[in-house]
Amino acid sequence: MAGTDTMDTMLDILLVWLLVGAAMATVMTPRILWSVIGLAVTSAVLTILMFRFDSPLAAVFELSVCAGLIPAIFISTISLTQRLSPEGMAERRREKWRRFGLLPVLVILVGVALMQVHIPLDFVAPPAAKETDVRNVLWHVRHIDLVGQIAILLGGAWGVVVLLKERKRAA
Amino acid sequence: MLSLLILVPLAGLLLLNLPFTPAMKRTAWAFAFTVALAQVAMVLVAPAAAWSQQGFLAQYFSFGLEAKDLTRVLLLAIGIVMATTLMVGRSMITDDRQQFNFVNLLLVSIIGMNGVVLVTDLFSLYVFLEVTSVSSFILIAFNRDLGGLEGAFKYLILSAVATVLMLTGVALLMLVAGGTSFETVAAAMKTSGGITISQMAVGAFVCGLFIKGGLVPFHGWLPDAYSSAPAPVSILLAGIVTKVSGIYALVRLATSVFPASGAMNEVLMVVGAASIIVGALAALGQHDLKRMLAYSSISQMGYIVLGLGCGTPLGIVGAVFHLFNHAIFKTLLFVNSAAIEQRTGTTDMNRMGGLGSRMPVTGVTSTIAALSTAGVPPLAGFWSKLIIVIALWQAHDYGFAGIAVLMSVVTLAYLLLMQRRIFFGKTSPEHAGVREAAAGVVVPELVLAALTVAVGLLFPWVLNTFMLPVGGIFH
Amino acid sequence: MNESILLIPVLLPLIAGLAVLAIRGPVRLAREVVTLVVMLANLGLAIYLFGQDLTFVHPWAGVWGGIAMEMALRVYQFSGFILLAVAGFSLLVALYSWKFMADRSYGNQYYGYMLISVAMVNGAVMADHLVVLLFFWEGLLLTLMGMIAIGTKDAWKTAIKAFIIVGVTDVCLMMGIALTGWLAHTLRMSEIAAHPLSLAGLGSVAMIFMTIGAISKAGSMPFHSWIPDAAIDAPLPFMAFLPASLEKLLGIYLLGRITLNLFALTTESWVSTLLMIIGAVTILLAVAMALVQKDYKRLLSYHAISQVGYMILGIGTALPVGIIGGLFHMINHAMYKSCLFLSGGAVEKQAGTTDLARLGGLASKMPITFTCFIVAAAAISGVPPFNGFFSKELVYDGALERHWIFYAAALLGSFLTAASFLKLGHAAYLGKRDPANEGVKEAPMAMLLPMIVIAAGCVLFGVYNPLPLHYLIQPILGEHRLEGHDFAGLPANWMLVAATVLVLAAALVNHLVGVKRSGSGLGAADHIHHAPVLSTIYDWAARRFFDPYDIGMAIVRGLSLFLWGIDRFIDWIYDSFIVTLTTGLGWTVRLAHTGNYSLYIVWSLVGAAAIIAFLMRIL
Amino acid sequence: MLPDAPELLSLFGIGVVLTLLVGFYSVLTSQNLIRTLIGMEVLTKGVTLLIIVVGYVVGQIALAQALAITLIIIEVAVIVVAVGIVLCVHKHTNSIDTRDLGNLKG
Repeated sequence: MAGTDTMDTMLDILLVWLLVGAAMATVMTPRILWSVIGLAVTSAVLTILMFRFDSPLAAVFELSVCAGLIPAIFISTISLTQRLSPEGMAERRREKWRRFGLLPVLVILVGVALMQVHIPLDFVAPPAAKETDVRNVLWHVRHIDLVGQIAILLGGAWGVVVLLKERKRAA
Repeated sequence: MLSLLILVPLAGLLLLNLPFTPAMKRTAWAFAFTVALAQVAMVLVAPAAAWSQQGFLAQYFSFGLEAKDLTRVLLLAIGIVMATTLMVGRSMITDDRQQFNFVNLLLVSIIGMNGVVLVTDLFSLYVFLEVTSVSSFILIAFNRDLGGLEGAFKYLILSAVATVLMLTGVALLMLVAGGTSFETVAAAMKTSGGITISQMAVGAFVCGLFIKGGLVPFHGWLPDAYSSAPAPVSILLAGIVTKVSGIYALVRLATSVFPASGAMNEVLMVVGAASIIVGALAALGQHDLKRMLAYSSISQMGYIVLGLGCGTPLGIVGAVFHLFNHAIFKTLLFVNSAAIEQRTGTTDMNRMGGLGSRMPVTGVTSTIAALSTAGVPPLAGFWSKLIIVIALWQAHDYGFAGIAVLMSVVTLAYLLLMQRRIFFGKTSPEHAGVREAAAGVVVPELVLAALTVAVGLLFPWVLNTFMLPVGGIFH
Repeated sequence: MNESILLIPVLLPLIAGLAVLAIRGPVRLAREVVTLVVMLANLGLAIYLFGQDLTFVHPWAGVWGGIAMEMALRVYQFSGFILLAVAGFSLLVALYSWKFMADRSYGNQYYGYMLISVAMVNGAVMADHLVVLLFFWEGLLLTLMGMIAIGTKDAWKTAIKAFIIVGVTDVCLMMGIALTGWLAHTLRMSEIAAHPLSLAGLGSVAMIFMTIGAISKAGSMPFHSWIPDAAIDAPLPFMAFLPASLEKLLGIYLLGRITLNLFALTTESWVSTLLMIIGAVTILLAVAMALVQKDYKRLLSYHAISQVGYMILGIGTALPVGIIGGLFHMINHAMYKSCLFLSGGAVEKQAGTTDLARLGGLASKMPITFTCFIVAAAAISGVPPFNGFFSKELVYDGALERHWIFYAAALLGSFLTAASFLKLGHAAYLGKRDPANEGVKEAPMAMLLPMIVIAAGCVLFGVYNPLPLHYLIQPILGEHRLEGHDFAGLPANWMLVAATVLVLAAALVNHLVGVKRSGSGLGAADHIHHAPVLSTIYDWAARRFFDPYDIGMAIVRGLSLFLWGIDRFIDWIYDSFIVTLTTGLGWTVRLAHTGNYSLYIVWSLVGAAAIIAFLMRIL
Repeated sequence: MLPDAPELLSLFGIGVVLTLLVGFYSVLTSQNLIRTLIGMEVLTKGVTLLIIVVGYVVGQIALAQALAITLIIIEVAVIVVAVGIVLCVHKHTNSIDTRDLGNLKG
């Protein structure tokens, strides 16, 4: 989907703003639930961007895992942990601008500053990849990473077993 | 042949946990122990052929693994520390359910560490670092007490920061080099090593490794994680995890992948010196034994990075030799603290005293370890520190050499202070009935102490067979 | 006649002294007999050697820096004369102390040290190599300290005082010898004498250093303060033996050798004026102190110091008449001073005390001692027929020729000397007898004999003065220096003689006035003592303000306190400062770890930003 | 290297940096453990975007996708463990406040 120039750059800028806006929304909302939903939205925007960069497989993965699985985990955690009392929520809302007021200012400032900075890309461009299919890359080139992933998932499983399983005697 | 080092523990992990083999669960510890000892044996005895990549497995699993001399030293250390942790774990974790989980997590950890040490790809290095870290998080929080949880959470958060830094580094290096394997990056670095992007990438990646290695400005998590972890886990952490995930990667990348630049050496030296100073000073006034040993680890890690930073082959040899020695005597110190914790139930030095008469073996071995840490001849620590100081001297970094020597005096101070507060003086009433630690703890103590003394005495042999080839990393 | 005979005067008394020291137990008289025999042998040998010119050279310690180190002894006219004098006096004192030390417990130590001292003095006098001279010179220092220490119970303090004073000045002597050796490229005195060193530049410094060594041994002003204390504490024969005679002889002998052989002293050079000033000052101040003394022995000791002033003044004039006068005065002084001390010893032995207030009217009880005292006192005061008068006349002649101020000082010195001895004689021997010493008898013959002999010597050297001058003193200068003068016989300058007689008469009148005013012999000098200005100076002197030894000791104490402070400070640095610094730093570092993980993250990010910026060469 | 690489890189570079900024801000200032974890997630998003962009610009998109997928899986494992720890902390102190995790000090 390599678009024409002005139209695409506009789209890109919009997407970037959308991404940063969603991230800021996730962080600044007083209610934790909205924060998780904000995270899902950020993930969705990232997926769109990935499609824009024609990396569909990663996009689907991102969507299903980061927009689906992780928010689910967070929501279950929130339900397990104690809900904020109403006056706690009111107090949180009042406090919101005090604690997070600085963020948008900082973001705008840094954004403007980065526009001025120009990092020279004065290096010889590396050769394009011969292997274009993700599946082959993943299986043949990134062999060892799969083993790593298996190991880390097993580790994660053990984490759940060790941390959450009821033990006969209290730890 | 190399891939076995990763596949065997993985296979074992899977087999042990298949639902229909309850009998296998009891053999879990034995399996893990044999894996560790096999690794040690493989490094010491294996023929040269074993180290290459071919063999019938190769065509199925072309992992791109490689084991130069530096890796063999690390594998040996991993094997030794893993065996010690297993033995101490077995004698300290009585509940067999817990022990089974403990062993499994150790297997995950050994997969991760072997992976880190063997892999030749930046991203794979990151993956296996994460594997080791995840298993460490869980091991630290193993007892589910608030302290352990706090230590684990801090380590986790700082690891997340390290991840961000490292991945940014990898991404930018991919931009410059078009790939993430060591060869492509090294080649790219030779041509366009000096440009801003690659310097930024290298800086980011190295800072990620500093956090994993627990060097000074990035060391916040280390004392909390070590002191709050259960006894056998802190042995594993202090002994090898930080070294493999932090220092090994630094040595490997600084020497063969990233461009050897004066600025990078300067950074390494400054961070090393800062670690030595802050580590030693903070350790001086500690009350908690494990926290003091944690700060002592930071200080000794500083020595290693200082040696690495002076850029000469002798410096590298000194750094790697000190890394190996430190793995041995720091593990011994933590095993001693585990023994004390097992018997007295506390690691607060104020409440200890006069344990020397009741726990003679622990006393003697911890004295050996303390003296070796401080660099007292003829023990192992002395030789490696000597090489580092000589390397610094030859590289005309007199200031840093001065700091190294001066701080070893402070090291000797707080270690002897520790010895005095724990083992000498009158026994406090609450520890009257204390006996020597269990066999599972005493045996590793003796083995490690013997190893420290042996390395110290047989220093010429050790230097020639193991260490000098490491110096050959350059050519 | 091989030259090794020269070793005997050194070795014989030395071995005898060591033997006497080794004798333990109550072997009656063994010590005294051995000492007397050795002294006799020594005198005989000295007589035999007198007038001969023998040199004994034996290589000793190879060549150091081009200067040969060898054991060189030489007897020639000057050293022969001194050897003879030393042998004579030591024999007489040995005879005297036979009776005096009979009842003392430390007898063998006393005799041992005496014999060793004689050996050392013989060695020093005969030494032709400066280092050999130094070796014996230091040996004498040890025996000096030893003999003082065996005196009264707390005599060791004075012994240490003497040791330090003489020790320090000996260091100056050493430096002087080193400098001379370096300048002359040889340490053999005879070789240096061939062409004496000029006083330009370092030469004068070397001479000053060696002169300090010489005059301190002789006991002149700045280095004198141990002698009066020793008079009280040390056994009396010691005072007669060393400070009175041997030390003076040796000290002035070296001064003579320095001015005559080692350096070309001329009247113009500032060194001679310096010597004359020291001489004059010593005369005046010492005799002023002597005047007010209330103790027989202390009074005599101060006189010993002031008489040295005459010798130094004489030699300092660098004129033949002055030098001859100085040397002649040296031998005369040795005689009458030791005679006075011996008389003091006799009084102390018989009357049990030397405090003038408790003495008086002993003349009838101890007639011989009194007559010897009268002869010696007259000699020291410079009364005409006696030897003192002739040598003082020569010194006056030399001093006047140089400058009238020195002559005036010397004359005033004589006046005060005469006054103080009149006071001493009157208080001790004349006047009404104190009831306590009714039973006083004359001193035993053994003590009287030496006094009589010396007194006779004083008369002989006075009346027939060409004997000492022609045979003993004048050959020292040799013909070319004398320029044809012959100083023997009556003094040439009559005006000087008249002045001296006048001064003596004035002293007598002053004494009578003093006696009438104070009513007792002892108070004769009180009117001077309490004069307006003088009394304050006397008080200060009494409180030891002027004693260089005490000043030196105060400086040493201050210095040690200061160094002790520095040492404490350095200890403090290591013991507490560095320890607290490290623990403090440790505490602050620990404080920085607040346990809050976001702080740790901030550290990490700031660290990472710094490193990346540094690597990108921004920083 | 794509022709319009510099523009893309600079634009998305800013995007990534801002996302990282927001993520770090959240991790540093939040007093609720879950918000910290969410902050961590935002950081991961930023890094994933950076890898994809670089991959696209350099023409290594297949490799970039592989890395991204592996990265996502690893993050899942880490988050699961993190949530486990948070729940245990909650069991102890009945609150998920970061100030409870500050008593290991000195």
